[in-house]
Amino acid sequence: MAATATTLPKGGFNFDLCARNEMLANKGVKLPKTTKTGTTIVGCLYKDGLVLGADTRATSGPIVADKNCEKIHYLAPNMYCCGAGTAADTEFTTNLIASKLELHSLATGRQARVTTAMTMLKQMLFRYQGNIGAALVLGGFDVNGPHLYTIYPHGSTDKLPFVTMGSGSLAAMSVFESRWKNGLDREQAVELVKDAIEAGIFNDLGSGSNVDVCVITKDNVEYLRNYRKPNERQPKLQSYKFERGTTTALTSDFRKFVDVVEGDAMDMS
Amino acid sequence: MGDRYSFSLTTFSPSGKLVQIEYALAAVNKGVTSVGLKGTNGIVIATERKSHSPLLEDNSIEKVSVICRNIGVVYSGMGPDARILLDKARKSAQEYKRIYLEEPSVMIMVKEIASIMQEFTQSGGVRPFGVSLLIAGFDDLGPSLYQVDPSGSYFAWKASAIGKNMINAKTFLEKRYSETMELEDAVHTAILTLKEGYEGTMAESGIEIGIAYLEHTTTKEGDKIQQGRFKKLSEPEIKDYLANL
Amino acid sequence: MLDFLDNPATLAGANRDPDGDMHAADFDPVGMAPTEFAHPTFSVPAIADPVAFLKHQTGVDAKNRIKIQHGTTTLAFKFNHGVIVAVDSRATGGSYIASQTVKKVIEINPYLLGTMAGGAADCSYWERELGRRCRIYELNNKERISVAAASKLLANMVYAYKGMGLSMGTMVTGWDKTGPQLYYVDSDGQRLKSDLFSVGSGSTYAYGVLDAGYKPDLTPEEAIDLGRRAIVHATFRDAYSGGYVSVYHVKENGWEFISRTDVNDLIYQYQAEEKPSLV
Amino acid sequence: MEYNGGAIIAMKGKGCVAIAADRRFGIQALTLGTDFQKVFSATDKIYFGLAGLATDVQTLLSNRIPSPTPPFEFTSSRPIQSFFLKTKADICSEKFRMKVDMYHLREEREISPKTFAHMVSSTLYEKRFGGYFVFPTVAGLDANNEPYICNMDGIGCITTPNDFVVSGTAENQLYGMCESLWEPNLEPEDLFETISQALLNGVDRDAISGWGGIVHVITPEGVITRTLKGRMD
Amino acid sequence: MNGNIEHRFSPYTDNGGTTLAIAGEDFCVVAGDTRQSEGYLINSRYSPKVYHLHNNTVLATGGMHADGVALVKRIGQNLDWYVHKHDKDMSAQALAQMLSTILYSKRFFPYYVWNTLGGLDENGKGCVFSYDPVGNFEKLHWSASGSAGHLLQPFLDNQIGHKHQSNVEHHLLPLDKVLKIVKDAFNGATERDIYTGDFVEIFIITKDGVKVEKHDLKKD
Repeated sequence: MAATATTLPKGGFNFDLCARNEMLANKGVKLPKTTKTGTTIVGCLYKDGLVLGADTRATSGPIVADKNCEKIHYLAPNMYCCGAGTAADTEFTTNLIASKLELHSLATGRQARVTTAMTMLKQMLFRYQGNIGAALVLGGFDVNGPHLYTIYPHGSTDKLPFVTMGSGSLAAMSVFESRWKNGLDREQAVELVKDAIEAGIFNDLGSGSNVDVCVITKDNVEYLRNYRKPNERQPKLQSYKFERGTTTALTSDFRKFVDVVEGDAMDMS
Repeated sequence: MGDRYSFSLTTFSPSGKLVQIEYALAAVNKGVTSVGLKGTNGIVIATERKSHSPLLEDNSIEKVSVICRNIGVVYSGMGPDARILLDKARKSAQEYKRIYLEEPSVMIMVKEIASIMQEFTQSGGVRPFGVSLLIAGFDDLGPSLYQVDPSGSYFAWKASAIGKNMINAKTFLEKRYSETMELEDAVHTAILTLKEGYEGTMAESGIEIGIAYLEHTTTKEGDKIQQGRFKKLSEPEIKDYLANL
Repeated sequence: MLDFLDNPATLAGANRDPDGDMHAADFDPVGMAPTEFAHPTFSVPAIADPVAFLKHQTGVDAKNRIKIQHGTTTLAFKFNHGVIVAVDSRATGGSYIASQTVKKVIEINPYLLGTMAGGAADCSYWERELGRRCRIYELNNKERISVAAASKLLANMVYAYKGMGLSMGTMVTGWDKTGPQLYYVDSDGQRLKSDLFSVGSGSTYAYGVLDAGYKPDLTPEEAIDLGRRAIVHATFRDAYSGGYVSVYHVKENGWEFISRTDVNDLIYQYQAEEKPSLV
Repeated sequence: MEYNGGAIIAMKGKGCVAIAADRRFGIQALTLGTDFQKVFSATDKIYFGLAGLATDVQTLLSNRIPSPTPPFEFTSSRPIQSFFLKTKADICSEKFRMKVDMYHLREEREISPKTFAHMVSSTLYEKRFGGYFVFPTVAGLDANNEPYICNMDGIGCITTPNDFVVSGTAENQLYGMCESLWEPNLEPEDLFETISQALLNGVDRDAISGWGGIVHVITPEGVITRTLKGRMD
Repeated sequence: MNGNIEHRFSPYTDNGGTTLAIAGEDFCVVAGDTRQSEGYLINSRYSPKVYHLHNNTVLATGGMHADGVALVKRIGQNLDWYVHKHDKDMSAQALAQMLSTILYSKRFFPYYVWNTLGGLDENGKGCVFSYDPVGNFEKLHWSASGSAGHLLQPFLDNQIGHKHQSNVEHHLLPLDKVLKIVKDAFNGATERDIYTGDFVEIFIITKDGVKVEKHDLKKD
């Protein structure tokens, strides 16, 4: 794009710093940690559609980096995708595919199919040989009905009626294996997904905080952000507010904003 | 005289014109009329959907198109050329979104498209786009309507028309347009303007309308937000407008 | 003596029990047999290469790493009125500051001081052991041990464990029949005698200040101030030194504790002072 | 990150945000300067800090803050200051500043904190497989003076909590401090105390950050900038 | 490396958890969470790592649970021996030194344990001793260690030690205030450290003996 050449990069990865970073690593500079989502993410089909679920903890090593992050990503109006693994990878991969799907659906004039999204995702992940650390649960409703896929970082996929992923996947799967059956109604399915996520939240240290749920039906998506909050923090026993003047400042400066009279910039008359 | 300069796009005529661009405008002026109006709370763009033949599937023609969620476009002139531009515009809108995670402003999109069109007036081995565009969008600054011509020049308009019946349509708009009109009125006025030069009776399948407006939604966190949106009106919606004229 | 503890007194290597627990044969309530100069024993894992194991386990690549606390600036110098010892008080594990109040001068006995640099536990354990031996020497010989002999004892003890991962850089100082004495002993078995030492990660900075101001005929006040300033400037530059600066003065009648000051106050204080011209 | 050290916090208050950073510039154990700038302004109301490898910090950023009252300085570190803190014209590749300026010129409006954060994020992710060793923190007020804070890992994963964000080698210590000290709806002056106490006590347990601190509290009326008296060891 | 199995002797595992101790004028508080974990798994939600020793002292052990248990058993035996021999309880100071010697006796095969010992000194004042795995120790007024030790220590420096509070004179806090700080500290640590949670056990040592409180922490 001529006009944006100066501001917007072309897209795709840039490897300029690889050689430098290798040199630094050889000199003993430690490579930085990335934020991971240890994560419990799940999805299951029910009578009228499907339900996706996720916990909301992101970790950086043993530290909780984000207590209430969003792991159910938008892909298209009829499709959402839960992400586990390297948080930046799930975020950017789903954004990229959402962007491609939007173009695709503008070009075709139809809603994109879930299998299209799945194919785009697996092709992209396969191309990067697992180096993009995104493990995904993709769910959507298209002309062919509801679909639920898992996509692994190396690009392999599964299509199943109920799926789990992430470090809490075993805890969650035990709930599904014992209680999922064909033809659940909406309420039962949401309850089951909630229980599966909570199993991950409580039994897997990589998962925690709240339950996000997303119900996708033929013409509707219900994103129930923080559907359950089983881990509210207890109130503090005392306030740790400091008296003003507690901290010793060496210099102090106040930079007042200059008032801009409104309307100057965009007088349309 | 014109012949000596008309073959090379990039050669000025002694009078300082690039005649290929003027020819491109001529192509636009042969195209089907499109109009655009700005209301206080939105923009409407509209055009005729003309079938050359009763055998043609009407709904296979699309002249009002979505670029991205808050911006749409209508063209007059050569359809295939417009399609290329539309494609580039959509891609560049997505590129913008991938970086800023927000929809581009209308002006950014117009500049983008205009610069593509300009590039095709100054490069070797190409010809200008044979289209003029009316770009409608809604962003932080409110609704705005731009016209972009084959030369790559662009202007913001309160109301404008392009294509075959441009002069009559503009005269009509000058008479009927009021800055205080709301989107609903603007849609009516747009339809009336098109009707001026319309041959035969106007049916919902005979016109295309797109509107840019402010959508009120609730986020999943429960916050009420407003977002600029562009959408095409469906045939039943157009039918309602036609009925209420 | 904590003589019920497992055997601080059998011969080194003679009875390295694999499980690390007490054995009847090792249990020696007297704590003296066969000789008071025997080395204590330590449990060692029953594997082919225990040294490699420990090296790995304390290194950066270990999964469950044992971070042994490190860091330091210590210094000591002889002058006409004895020996000045000055140390900081910071202990770090990685970049984490584990303590800001470590006592890095070990008061071996009223006439002997040791300093601590390297592995904190290694220094305090072995210098405590040294104190025990010095006392036994005193009881056996009815006179105080010389600094030379004391430092040699320490050097010999840690030399027995050379290459096994001990980390100790210490200065042993005191006043004996021959006057003020200053030795440097480290875990490699090295033992040096000199007028001026600085040990630890901040030692280069301390040397800079010391060398600029050192002369043998400093007054005690000047010498104390020099030692203190050297530590303070080292704590400013060296990330792994800091906390409090403690100063001791070794005199003919034994050592005297001079001061313990927050280096931060001194940094601000020195900062406000007029700087001497360098030209 | 352990190569140069550093600590940065941003906190939300009542209609205001604050961002604080330590001032050490060091190479591993050696402290070279005590007036290193890690927080910069992108616009009047957006400040952002970069913890991480100093060379990358300076590649990506340079100062736009009109020079405040001269900070507390150690004479011994002056030569360092004049060497490293050159004027903006001297540093050729100030990536983010250029991007913000280009945005400003092209869009004819100020960038919002959120948009700015996404721009930074996508810039980092572009180098997903060989990135800058920086951990950006953004704090600002948007056009409606709504507080916004966020931080990112080295490849652009954004975290936008409602309370505070921390980064740097003292990250763990700062998490502990903020988790206990922070409370909602702090007025600018109270927010200053809370963020300062969190910073000063946090870096005192980290060997390679500290040596003073700087705090900016961004309010709808203006920006309070204060340098803090911290431990210099 | 290169897909080969590593044949390395690895006797250690980190079972996580956080401990802290604060000394007061005439009391000492030692606290630890009760979660015992390995990797992302919780082995036990209630597996105390803080032990009341016979002689009115309390030992908190972070790190590897098995090593902690073995160590505490060994200390217990030594304490019993001491009573048999001397017909009195070992003082906190003596126990502190003994613990250091025990830890150092395994200098080449260390206990994978971070200890904090709390008790009352010979004058009845609270005292805290903090250890590294090989026996370096120091008498302190407050100390936090274990998986969230880095998070809590500066908080205690600030709230118990009044560090950087220019308008506050340093003073020892009363027990009720200390307990509030301990509970808030553990709630904060639980928010951010995945290895800390489930319950916190708080041991309060006074001249009258040791009292234990147990409080809920978050379970995620």
